Amino acid sequence: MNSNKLLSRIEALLFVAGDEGMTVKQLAQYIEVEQMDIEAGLSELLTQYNEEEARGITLKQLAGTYQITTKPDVADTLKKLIENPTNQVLTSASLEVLAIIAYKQPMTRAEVEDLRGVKSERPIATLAARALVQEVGRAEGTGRAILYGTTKEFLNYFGLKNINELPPLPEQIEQDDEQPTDLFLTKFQETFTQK
Amino acid sequence: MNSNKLLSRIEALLFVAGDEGMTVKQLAQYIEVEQMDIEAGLSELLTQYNEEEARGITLKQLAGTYQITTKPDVADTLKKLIENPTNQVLTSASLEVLAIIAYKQPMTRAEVEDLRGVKSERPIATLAARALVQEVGRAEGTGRAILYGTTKEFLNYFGLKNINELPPLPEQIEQDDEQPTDLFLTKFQETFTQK
Amino acid sequence: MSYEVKLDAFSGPLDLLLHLIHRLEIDIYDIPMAELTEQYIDHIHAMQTLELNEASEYLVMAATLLAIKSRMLIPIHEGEIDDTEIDLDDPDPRDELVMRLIEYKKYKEAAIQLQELESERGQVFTKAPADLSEYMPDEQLALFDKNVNVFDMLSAFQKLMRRKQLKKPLATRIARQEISVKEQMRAVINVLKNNGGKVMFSDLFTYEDKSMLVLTFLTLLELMKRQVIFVEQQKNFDDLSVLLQKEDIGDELEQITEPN
Repeated sequence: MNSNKLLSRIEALLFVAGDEGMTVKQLAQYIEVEQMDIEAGLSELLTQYNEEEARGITLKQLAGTYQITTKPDVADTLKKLIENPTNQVLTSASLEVLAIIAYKQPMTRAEVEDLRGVKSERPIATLAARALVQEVGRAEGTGRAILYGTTKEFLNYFGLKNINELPPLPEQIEQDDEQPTDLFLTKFQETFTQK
Repeated sequence: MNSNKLLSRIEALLFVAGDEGMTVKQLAQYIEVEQMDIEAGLSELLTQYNEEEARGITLKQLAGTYQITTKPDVADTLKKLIENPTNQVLTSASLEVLAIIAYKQPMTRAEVEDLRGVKSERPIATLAARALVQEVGRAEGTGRAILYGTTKEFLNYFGLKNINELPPLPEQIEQDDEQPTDLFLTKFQETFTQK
Repeated sequence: MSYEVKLDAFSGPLDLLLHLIHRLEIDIYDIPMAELTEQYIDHIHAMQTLELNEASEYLVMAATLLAIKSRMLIPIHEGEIDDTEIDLDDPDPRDELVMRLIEYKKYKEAAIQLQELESERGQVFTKAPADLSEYMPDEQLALFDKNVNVFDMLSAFQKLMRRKQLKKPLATRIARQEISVKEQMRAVINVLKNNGGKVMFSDLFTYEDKSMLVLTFLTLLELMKRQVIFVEQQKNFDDLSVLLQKEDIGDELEQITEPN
């Protein structure tokens, strides 16, 4: 299959798939070529989209699938289609809960609440309702609390290829060269001797 | 607006509009140029789509509405997709209709179509044939349209005891918002002002 | 000293503490408990309203701070200061709080990173999958993947709502095409027939949807013009009654040509 023929088929399939997207494997199956060829085609297509300024669309890898999306530079025009842009974004409480679940999954509600120091029932319910987290099992032992994990929609919502693409968790607060425990002790003694 | 900027905006808007397409008037309104410019842009876009063999999509005019569609030469590939009935791209329509009926029941077909923006007769008929939805009554007033609701089979299929076990929607959670109270402040002052 | 404190600016007591530590330029590994506790309590005083279920958490934290503060003030006997062993075994009363703050801070910062991703992702848009149902045999239409669960359905609904929000102006255009004047004439006449040829005007307007209300009104005007119905009012401010004048209106309907 020549390159143009391959590219036109990839574009057509991804156009039809819309926000469901397609995996490399599915594309290879429907176009009847090797997955290697699809990967080369996708990369060529991405180059064309991004180089040609007349294109308003581009390729994005989302939640394990490839999808066609609009380019960020046309966002201002597309945002005119949105009726109420503000009510869609997550609150800081929801984002906090979601960060905890995303990095430490699976987590129970009680574990999330311990870490945040505040009740988190409602943010969790909101996140579940928006299909960003879901029940992924039950904790061992009595109570058998619900364990929460992130969903495919979570990856989609934050524009991630897969869960490993999450930005690394911010490291512990910059420490001095001294060991923090030693520091405590010294300071502790200083405090008391002064009093 | 230069030509590339215009074309990329037309392409992005038509892409997002999908099967619904857009009229010249709507495009002009969102891009904020004259309808004449849109018409010129559409004709240029059509030329580019048809001349570039790597494109799998093209423009189609239907009842005054322009929409992006796949090119006829990729039909064989799309046929392969259709022959794979479990692909989510194909079942997404029925799942969406089922979700609407499950969450908003009872619903008439017209209401479902209104929400989805596309005809939904066939997905509803199939869901009814699979006994996942059924007629649960008739709408009040003129027309007396059929009202659809979910069935016992539906509960079975998704492993639910009853319909209240469906995860709530975001707006249902927001309704549960507790009223803020200043009871706290009074209590707090009582407790800590003597410190 | 005045505070500009809004409760919803903080997502919990730990968040408030971090805010104070940052503002007072406190070393998190050496928290002056008296100062922090005082500031914390002053801040919750300044909060005008607090949701009841969150209030208890802020109170618990205030109690914790007071407890740590008082433990640090317990006088230590002379001999113990030289005894390093006791000092080593005796943890700093602040340790647990510091660990919690540090752990919490990590996820608070991660949440900010997520927010950046959210807004970046908000710059690009996708489309619904194309409707291919017309090319598919009936029996294939509802063949879900075997793994479809309730959350997939919820997810389908969320996608739909996102799309709907994006395309409000288009959706209304389609809604209006849904029912024609001709269909609505037939519907109004059926209501009249089912009610012995007379209904109250208001009974014909049971719709929530504004476009349906307008359509029904236009339909009534059309039917009046064609003398199929007659509208009367007994006295001022009474509800209007709608009366059916012609039983057989088949011909009337055929004569109507619709724009599409």
